Amino acid sequence: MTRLTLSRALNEGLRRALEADPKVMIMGEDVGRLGGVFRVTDGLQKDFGEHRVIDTPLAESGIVGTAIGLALRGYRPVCEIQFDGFVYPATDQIVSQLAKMRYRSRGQLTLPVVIRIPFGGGIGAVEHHSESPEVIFAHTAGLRVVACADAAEAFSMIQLAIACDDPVIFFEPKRRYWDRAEVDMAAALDTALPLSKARTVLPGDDVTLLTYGPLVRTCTEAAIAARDEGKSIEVIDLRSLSPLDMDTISASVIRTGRCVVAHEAPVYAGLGAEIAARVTEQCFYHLEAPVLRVGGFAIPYPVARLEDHYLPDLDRILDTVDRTFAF
Amino acid sequence: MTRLTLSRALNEGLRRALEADPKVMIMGEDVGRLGGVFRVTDGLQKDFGEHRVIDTPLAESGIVGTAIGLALRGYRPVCEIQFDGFVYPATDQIVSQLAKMRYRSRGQLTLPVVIRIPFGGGIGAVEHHSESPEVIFAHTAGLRVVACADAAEAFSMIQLAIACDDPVIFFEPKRRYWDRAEVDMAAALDTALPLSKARTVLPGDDVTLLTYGPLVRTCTEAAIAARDEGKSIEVIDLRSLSPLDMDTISASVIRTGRCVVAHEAPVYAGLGAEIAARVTEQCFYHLEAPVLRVGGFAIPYPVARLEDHYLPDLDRILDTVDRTFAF
Amino acid sequence: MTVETGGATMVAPNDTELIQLLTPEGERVEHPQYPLSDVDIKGLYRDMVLVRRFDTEAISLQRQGELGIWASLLGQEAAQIGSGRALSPRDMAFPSYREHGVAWCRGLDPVRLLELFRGVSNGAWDPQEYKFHLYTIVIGDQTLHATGYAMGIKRDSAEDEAVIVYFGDGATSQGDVSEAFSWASVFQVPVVFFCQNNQYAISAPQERQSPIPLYQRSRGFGFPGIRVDGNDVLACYEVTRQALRAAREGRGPTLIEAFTYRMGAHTTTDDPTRYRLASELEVWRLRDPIERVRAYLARTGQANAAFFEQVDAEAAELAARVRDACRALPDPPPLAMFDHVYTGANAILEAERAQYGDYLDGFEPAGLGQRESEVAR
Amino acid sequence: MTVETGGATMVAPNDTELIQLLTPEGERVEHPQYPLSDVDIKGLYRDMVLVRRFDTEAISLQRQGELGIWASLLGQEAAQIGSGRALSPRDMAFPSYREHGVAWCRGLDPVRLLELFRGVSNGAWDPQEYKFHLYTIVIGDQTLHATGYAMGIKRDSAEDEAVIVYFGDGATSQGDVSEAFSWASVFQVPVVFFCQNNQYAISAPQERQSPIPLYQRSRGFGFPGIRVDGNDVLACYEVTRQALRAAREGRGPTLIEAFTYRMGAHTTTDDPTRYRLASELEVWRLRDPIERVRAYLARTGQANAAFFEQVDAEAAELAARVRDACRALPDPPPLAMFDHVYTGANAILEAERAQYGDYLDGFEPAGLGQRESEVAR
Ligand SMILES: Cc1ncc(C[n+]2csc(CCOP(=O)(O)OP(=O)(O)O)c2C)c(N)n1
Ligand SMILES: Cc1ncc(C[n+]2csc(CCOP(=O)(O)OP(=O)(O)O)c2C)c(N)n1
Ligand SMILES: [Mg+2]
Ligand SMILES: [Mg+2]
Repeated sequence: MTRLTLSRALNEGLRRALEADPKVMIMGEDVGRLGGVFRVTDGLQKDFGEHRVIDTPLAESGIVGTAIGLALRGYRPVCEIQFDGFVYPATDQIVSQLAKMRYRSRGQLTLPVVIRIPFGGGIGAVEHHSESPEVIFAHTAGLRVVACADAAEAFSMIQLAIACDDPVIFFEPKRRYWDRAEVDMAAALDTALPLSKARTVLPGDDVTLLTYGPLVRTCTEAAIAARDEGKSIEVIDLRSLSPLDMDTISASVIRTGRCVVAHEAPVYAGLGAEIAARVTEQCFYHLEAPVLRVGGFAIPYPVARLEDHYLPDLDRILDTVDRTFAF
Repeated sequence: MTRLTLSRALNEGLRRALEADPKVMIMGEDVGRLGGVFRVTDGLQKDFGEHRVIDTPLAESGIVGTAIGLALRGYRPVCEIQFDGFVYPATDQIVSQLAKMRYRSRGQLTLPVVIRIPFGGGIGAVEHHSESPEVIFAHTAGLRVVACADAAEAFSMIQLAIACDDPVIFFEPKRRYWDRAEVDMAAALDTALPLSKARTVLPGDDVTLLTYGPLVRTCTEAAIAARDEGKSIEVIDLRSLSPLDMDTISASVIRTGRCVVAHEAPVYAGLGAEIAARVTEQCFYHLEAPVLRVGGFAIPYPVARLEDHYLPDLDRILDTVDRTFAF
Repeated sequence: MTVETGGATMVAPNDTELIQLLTPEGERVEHPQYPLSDVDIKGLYRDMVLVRRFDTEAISLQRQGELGIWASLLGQEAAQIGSGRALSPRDMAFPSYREHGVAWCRGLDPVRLLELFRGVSNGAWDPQEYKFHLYTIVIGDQTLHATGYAMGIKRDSAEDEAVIVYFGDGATSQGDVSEAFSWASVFQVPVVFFCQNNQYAISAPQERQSPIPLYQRSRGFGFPGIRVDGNDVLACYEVTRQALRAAREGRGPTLIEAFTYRMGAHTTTDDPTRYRLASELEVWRLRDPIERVRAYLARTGQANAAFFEQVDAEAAELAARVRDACRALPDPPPLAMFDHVYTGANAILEAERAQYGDYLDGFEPAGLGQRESEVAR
Repeated sequence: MTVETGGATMVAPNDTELIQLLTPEGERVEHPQYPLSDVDIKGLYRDMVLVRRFDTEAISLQRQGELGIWASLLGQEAAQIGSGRALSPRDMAFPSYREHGVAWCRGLDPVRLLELFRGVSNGAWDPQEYKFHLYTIVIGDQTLHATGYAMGIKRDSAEDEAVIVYFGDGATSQGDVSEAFSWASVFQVPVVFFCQNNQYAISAPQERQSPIPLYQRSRGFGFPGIRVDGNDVLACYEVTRQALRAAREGRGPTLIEAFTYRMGAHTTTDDPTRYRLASELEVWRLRDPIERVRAYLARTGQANAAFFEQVDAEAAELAARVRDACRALPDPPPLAMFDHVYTGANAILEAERAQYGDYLDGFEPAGLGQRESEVAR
């Protein structure tokens, strides 16, 4: 076991992937010489060359569009979108091309492209640097959408994403980049939890708390804090946002009878809505309370000095948990 | 009362708006001389001039981006996106600029821009011409998202949208463009149902059927068919997808105890999820069954020869209604 | 020469900038930079006649309700056959949605093309097998795919391969096309951008995309642009051949603007009388891409009446075959719509498939036949 | 002249294509097309010194934790002051995020600029009042806004107005910027595209955006492009003034590439030593935009030591005022985050505001102070 930051764990995972398959390449703005603004690709261009780690022109549609072309040629591009708010210029290439190519070609073409997106807030940034656009991609059939939560997960998940033959939108919790965790770098990839599976972070009996990405840590802390009040919260890290691992989710909710979903994205028409709807349908007779959601408000991401009010924190999550007990 | 097609009703509504306010302008691909591929803008360039009805270069980001600039200059641009599947290149301008400008400027700038999007399937079209991307915009704070269902609604709603100072994403059910209905062209706009309100199309007692756009007609037909089986379905046309008119929705569901949401977009992370989640939260003790959703599958829009299988039709909607009675 | 249209004024290219090897009257003209390499002109003629006949057939199949829509190539045969025949077997082509002539050159059975427009399949051929990508309908998107593919060729040091990507005059306004120009130029990859300027993007005349000739666009991005008479199959052939060679030799991208004319409607649902005058079409009829080759072949004695008759007979045969084959194209089975979304399993999707299968099974005796369907959709 | 960087080779513009009116040594050079119109050179000097001092202060405020981040204009003072002073009061400017010098010329109190970077407000000034739009962070987006605004000017037949839009070398690769070029050219609107080529897009050297000089980009779109010495405030002033005049006179758009250099880091979070050599900076120090004006003023006797001292004193005063004002900028009240999303009511949002208000009220004695917050975010 090695203690690594999440950023470093991704770096090591990318390194493994580059070593394992000469078709893997990395592309994006500033990923090469600079090593990425979060240093996730640090040193990779130096070690693997400018042809495998490409500093691109400044154009997100171009990054995804040419990655599609490279994938058609047999490559496995891993694209970096520098910040969540800059993925929108690439929406057309992602939604209309990347997601649909395999389907429309009746399986004749596959596009093993990974799009890495540092997402979420909490770093005191200026506008467009704290977005959580995951539901747009989750709604888009043909994409796999995942989010990693800590260094250990990041290390295996990035490798699994690159090995996956489907396009994967890979969300990275940017405010957790510098969090450290033990990573088992010797573990074989095929023993890792599959990309489509959720993971129980903390078992509990009274309520199921579903989350992903940056809030996994927050929810875990909330669950620990709640123990003192005698509340047993089961925290599940969804990992896969599309498809959802409903087996794991439903089994937990059927047991606990209560469910809260937490994410940073606006609650309105966010991923939590899908989870709530689906959990309610599958666990209707077991629910003691409606599935409640805690997340961003129906406003654009606010200025940095107010983001602590916008982001669900320990208190707001526990407040929501409490409200499910009021039913 | 005049009997008009939906396309014509929009045309008349646009004409009123152009007459009422010299700042209103229309822009998009082929909206001028051709009158739009669905003839919604037919004759308007001839009558109002090339400076008010602008045939643009072929670039959707350009259409929305320049419309923002025109709005900053005091104009009220009404943009046409030719088909749903071609809105994606404009996502960045819509999500990062149009939606956020008022907020980020602390109310100093307002962008009264309308983006008209013919949406949905059922016309036997090729790829990218049958999409239902509404949830992407509903999830984006700062936008108002509406869908009209018939000629009478279209006539007033387009005028209300243009009169609204917020940006409005205006969805038009393209397979209903040629449906006719009575339109009261003499009615004053201020007596029209506000843009943010839902509308009960057919009252009923046993189950609430929520829908919008092209499926309003389908759901109404389903409700009429269900009467023979002794089932009383209340059909509500949501009209506003963001914000949702929860007062109308909840009042109905509390009365009926059952709720089904129908839309063409994929069910997974679609707007129905938000409705289901919110209805469940607000009507928890009144629900006899979980809110069920019927809609598109978690696949890209299929080839035309299979679209009848993909689109929720009368049978599939009634089947879903039946399933809510099985709980 | 100035052609009056409904409101826009169209300037035909002036001769100094337009590459032409065969005049509308069928006279061979020499161009110092483009000496015509060995090429089977009779073959080019035959190709053009056959794809035009196929196209005509597709239009009537649409009228008969066998196709949902059709995008005709009428008038653009020379641009497509000329450039298509300039490709080597290893070159990769990325079409837009109107490149039926290029598909023909790639050896694709034209019936496959109908599958998209009939609505039975979006992927009727294997792009790798034919080195001909699927049609792309979102304007301009494929230019980036082509550029990325060319980046791969360069990385593979595959010196005998190049890419050609087709798009229209309208497409040049899309941001993605400019991004492709940037990338191709920055990375100096082997791609030829082949713009068929058929003068219209549906109703928008070319002036709505650029006040200057489109071939000049690439200059701002640092690579050459050439305007060729798009109704001259010989010029299209030779100019494309040289651009592809330059690409393969590592000399980077080229933009070719084939100056041509969309003689028919944008698609079968379009009504061009709403936005252009018939007189304009008359002018372009005199520049028909097929007639000039026929005149040249006949006048120089390279082909006789028997040859022309034989080609016409082949065309009639092709039309008949296409007609029958199109009618025979079956609808896919309903549950096929759930196939090929992902390579692996997706539990959400599988559940939907299963549920819908059960639902269909519930109709007696079997399947869709019994579903009550909407009265008038 | 060729400058060796870590790996890329940077070619400085050759003299024939670069407009320069004042050499790095402070010599006035004449340019037949750009006779310097009446301009207060001492004023330009003062502007540049003051904005540089302001910028330095902002950097230290960031270091002290008073700002979240800062994007320095160091080295780009001439490009910004020259172009900014060329604007008439009725012209509208659309900045990117680094145009502190232009903001200064528009009469904006620089403290307002800090609000964005401190994270207390994204809209600290009224764009209409100052004819200076809000900063735009998504690269390139504002070029379309500027073009649309210019379409409005044209429609208003407002002959005394033009638009200038600022963006960087990196931005030229974005599809939106090319779309703006297309639109501006097709509609012949009064907009000046002012590209500050500071040679880097974060770490990407200009060669990653184009193999040819960026000012040539506009030629492919049908309007003129000019490269000006971006460190020469006189040239920037005169070239911009003429381009704006052309715009106002209905002669359409112009692209100006101000060839300059980002002397500092991309932002305060960037570490340029990872991607460029210190020697490069040394070369550019010799071309400092302020030094050459000082030399010119001193040598020609237009300014004496007292003048320079006075400007320095003003700068010190400005810095002190900015420092204090920044520290005094209050955080907005929590519920302000719900304001100004819509012009009218939105029931969903109001419910959230009410719920969050109640939630905050639940903390005793009052508000945020009592919220348990995460240990180490
Ligand atoms: C992004 C996008 N916007 C709009 C459309 C609708 N549309 C289909 S074809 C067309 C015109 C294309 O013109 P051009 O590029 O000149 O090609 P042509 O059809 O003339 O061959 C338009 C606007 C589309 N397919 N994609
Ligand atoms: C669409 C988008 N992609 C990426 C970024 C992240 N980013 C911020 S500044 C920058 C470089 C911009 O370079 P340039 O246009 O040359 O302007 P400069 O910063 O040099 O003034 C990048 C990539 C962004 N802001 N917007
Ligand atoms: Mg065209
Ligand atoms: Mg730069």
